[in-house]
Amino acid sequence: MPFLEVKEIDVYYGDMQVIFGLSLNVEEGEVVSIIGGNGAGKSTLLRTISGLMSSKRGEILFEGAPISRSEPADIVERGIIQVPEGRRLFTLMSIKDNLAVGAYSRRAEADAEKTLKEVYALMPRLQERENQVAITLSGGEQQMVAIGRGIMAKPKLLMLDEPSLGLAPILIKDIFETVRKIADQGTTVLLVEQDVMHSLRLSDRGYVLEHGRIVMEGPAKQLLEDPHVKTAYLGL
Amino acid sequence: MTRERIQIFFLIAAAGGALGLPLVITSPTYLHILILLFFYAYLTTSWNLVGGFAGVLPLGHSTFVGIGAYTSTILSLQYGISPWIGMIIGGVLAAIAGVVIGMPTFKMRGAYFALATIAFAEGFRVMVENIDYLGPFFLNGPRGLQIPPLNVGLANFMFTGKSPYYYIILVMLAAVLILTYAISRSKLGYQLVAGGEEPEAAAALGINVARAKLIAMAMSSFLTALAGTFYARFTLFIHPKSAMSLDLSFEIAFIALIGGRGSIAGPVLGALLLRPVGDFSRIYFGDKLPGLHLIIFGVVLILVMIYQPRGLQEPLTRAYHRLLDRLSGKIEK
Amino acid sequence: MKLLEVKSLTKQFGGLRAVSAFDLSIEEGEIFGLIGPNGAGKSTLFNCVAGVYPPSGGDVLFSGKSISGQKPWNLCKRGLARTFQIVKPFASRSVLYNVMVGSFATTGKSAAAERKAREVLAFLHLDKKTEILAGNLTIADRKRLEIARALATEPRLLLLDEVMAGLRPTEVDEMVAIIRTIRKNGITVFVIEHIMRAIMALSDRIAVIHFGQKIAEGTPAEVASDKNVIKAYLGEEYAVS
Amino acid sequence: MITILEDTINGILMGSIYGLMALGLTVIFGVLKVINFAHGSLLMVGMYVAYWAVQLTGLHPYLALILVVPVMYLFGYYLQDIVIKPIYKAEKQVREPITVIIVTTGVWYILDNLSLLVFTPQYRSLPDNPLRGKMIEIGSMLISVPKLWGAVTAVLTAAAIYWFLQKTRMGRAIRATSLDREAASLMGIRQYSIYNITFGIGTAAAGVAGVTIVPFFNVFPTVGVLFDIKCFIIVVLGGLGSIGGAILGGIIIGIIESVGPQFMAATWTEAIVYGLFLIFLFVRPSGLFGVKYDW
Repeated sequence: MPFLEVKEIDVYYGDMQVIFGLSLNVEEGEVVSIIGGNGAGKSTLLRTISGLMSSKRGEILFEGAPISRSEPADIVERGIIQVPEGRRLFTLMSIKDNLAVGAYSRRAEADAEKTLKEVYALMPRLQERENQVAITLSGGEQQMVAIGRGIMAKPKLLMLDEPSLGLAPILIKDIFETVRKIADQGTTVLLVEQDVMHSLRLSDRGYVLEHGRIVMEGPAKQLLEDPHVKTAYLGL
Repeated sequence: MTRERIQIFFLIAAAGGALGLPLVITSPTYLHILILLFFYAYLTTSWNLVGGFAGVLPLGHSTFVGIGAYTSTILSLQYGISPWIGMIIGGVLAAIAGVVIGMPTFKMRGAYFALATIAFAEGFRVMVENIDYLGPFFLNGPRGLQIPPLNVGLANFMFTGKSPYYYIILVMLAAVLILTYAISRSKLGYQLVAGGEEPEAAAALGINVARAKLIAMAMSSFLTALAGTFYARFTLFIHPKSAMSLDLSFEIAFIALIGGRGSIAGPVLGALLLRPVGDFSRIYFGDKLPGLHLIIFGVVLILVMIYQPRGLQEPLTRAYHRLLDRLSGKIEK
Repeated sequence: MKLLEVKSLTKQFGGLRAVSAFDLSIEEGEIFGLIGPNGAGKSTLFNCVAGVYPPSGGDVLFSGKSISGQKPWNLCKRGLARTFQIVKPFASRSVLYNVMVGSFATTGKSAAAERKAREVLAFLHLDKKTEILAGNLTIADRKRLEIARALATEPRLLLLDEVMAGLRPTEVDEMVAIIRTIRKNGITVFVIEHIMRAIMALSDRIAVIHFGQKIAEGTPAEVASDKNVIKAYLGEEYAVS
Repeated sequence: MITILEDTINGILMGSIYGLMALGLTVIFGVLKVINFAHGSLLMVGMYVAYWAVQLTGLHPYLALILVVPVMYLFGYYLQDIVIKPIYKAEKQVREPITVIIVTTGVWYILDNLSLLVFTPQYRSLPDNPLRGKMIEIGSMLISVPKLWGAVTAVLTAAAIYWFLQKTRMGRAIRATSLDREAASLMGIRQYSIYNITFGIGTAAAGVAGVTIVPFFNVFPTVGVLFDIKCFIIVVLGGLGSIGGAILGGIIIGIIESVGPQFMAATWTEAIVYGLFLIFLFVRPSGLFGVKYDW
């Protein structure tokens, strides 16, 4: 039984179909990348898994239980946490409060203090600035807070939506290293990216998403070598 | 018979019915109710030019009713100028006021716009209540102005019976409906709808959205002020708490919203459906259950906003088209 | 003749410099492409040209005259039309209505506006859908409607903001053909695009923007083999191989 | 000179009570992003609840808070849940749905006229409450005791709400929802129950305001109309969503109203208040506080 199983979902944005019969699996402990260009449907896929959007057809199972009709809050309680695209921090709250909100769910609340220590150990810079208001942070720091906030929710499955978006190359490296560490500590990671190179290097497996459909899947190493990946992203 | 013919037939029947009604309805009470019904239909249709087509929520339109009523009344009482001329002057003044209010407020976000129009209207009412003499003009503060029923005749906009008023407001309503129809098919109409729905896209298509809205506001306030003169001549008494009240502003907006803003039929349908509810509950339950009609208004408003946010005109229009289809189909067979 | 010139354009949002000292010039009759990774500043540059933002520095010239700081509606009247990345149809109105809003930019008469709109709709193969509500169109048709509205304003320069995003491969090919015909009809086209295959096939020249700066410019073939471009898109490792 | 000082002090006291009245409005706006046009009616309901609580139990007016606060909280909670929530669900994409303004206006009409039906237009005042007409003399100045208590209550209530929002788990969740609904729901926060709770808190604050007014003011069905536009003005002045701003905005209005009549006809001060309001709307729609929200 796969950890997360997406079965043949169709998703619409209003009356416009964005995802067509999409299926994918994530096994426990894996790091899986979904790569694809702008408008391919990557964010929609994560939003559907998180319950912010719903699929018209198909099913999503997490640890064997159907979640496609659940409220976002119930999905969080099951341990699926999304770090949304563009960080979406609570801009006028301090880092500390942002992290505290991360531990809002009942399953995370009890361990909040312990998890906070883990987050600070992982990203010491956040502790130094814990009273700073989120909006005053740089892009890279904001992404760190967003990931930290996700960890505070004690994810079984952590989904990251384009964590490298708009960051300078040096910061992108930092972010992916942090994701690596999180995965090494045993959290399952589903990563959505346009930065093909970094994300596939980090992953066990990958899917290529184009126009709302999976067009390729396989071990990350294999995808890295694949000429289609090059073609799709550079038009060479 | 084609659909167009049936529609023309309906239109003629409605016009004929409206023209003939005073012959059938002799009770002054009922005629009074009808006159007010058309008066409100006229006001809501005028409001709809901004509140509907331009996609904002003005909640202070009674200001313009007040400007119209006071201007023509003062000019006729103190200077002997015919109310018909005063009506036009009042309209022009209201249009200027509308532009002055619109210029800063149209840039605001929805809720702030609504609040600003309320503040303008209330501020204006408070000022009038505080002024006895505005230069040479006698406003009489909160006590308002009484129009002595002298010089009956068309030139003086004063009549003994109710039916002349009925025909005047009927003509005004027909005129404003035709005007609205023409605007909705004109460049301005397209600009207003586009600007109300997607302002950025409208700007990219060459539309100066703020300017289009100001033109609509000027027209709307001009037309609303004409009704102010009608109101003054019909009731023969105006004071700030009636002609410029917040209640009047809200009722205009409510009726249009329930009927369906942005459509031509909506405001009229709203008045047709709601005014009788109000009037009859006032007549029959006014003593025992005061305010019942306002409770009904509130409940209807909430239900319409939840279940038919485009107003009652939408399901009614659909039913009307089905009826047309059925009629034209049957008769062809 | 140079139809559009961007001279040392800079746009600053608070502390963030989204576009810095950007130069660009587009010849009359060209199809010019602008590409760059997400968040590179493409849209900001585009919006500065289209009058949505006033530039923080530099200048934009349209057929020789400065237009920086002009409002979008004035630009439209001068012959500069645009589409939006996230399409913005007037959803509650018909397709014909939508396009007539555009054609009213050059005429005050309803009949003339309708004639012009129908012409444009036929050109974009939307003439069978004139009465459908714009909100009910498929994404591909919405993108076409967006172009139709812009064309109805009779522009000299058409700015296309990611009109291919979200389209299927066959639809992308159709769109490429449409844009080519638009150019053939004498309209200069400036495209921002993410789908490389399409923009490479379409453009006469391409500029590449990364972190707000131009890192390459030239024919599609030149740009595709540029080291900086490969690095920006795929990361350093690809550039080495 | 003494009169101006006396008027200023009384203006500050009454103004703080105005601020308390506007507190619920600003809290609700902060989270739901909507101006609740029924706020005046909620004040009216609060005053009636306070009035009857005192009349029927004979409690000291301030002890009536024990009853008024929970009753009003539940009233607001279910009002939002039943009447306003459907609009939010229908217009998920809109950040500041204008339809909600219309619906709350409907609620205003229903509440005011229902209370007219139930309580009749009669003016009611608490007959012999211990605060009635009490004055403190400081030198030659007279300070109203019920207003003094009202002002103290206003400041305490504002502080309590501020503390709750800053320091508690639920408060943080409310702030998070106010800043980004969607990101908050990705943290397991249920948006609509936060809305219910916030509306409950705002309504309870209106109840507290009712308790402070009843000892020195008449209760009647349209009493809310006297205050609601004042509340709109106050929150715009102080900055919509700002708690400190509500109190400060209230104090400004209170001072203008009580000192103004020294220099002009009392009714003109009302016009000045509207003018000030419009200036703020145009020049500084975010209010006195530079940031959009102070929490």
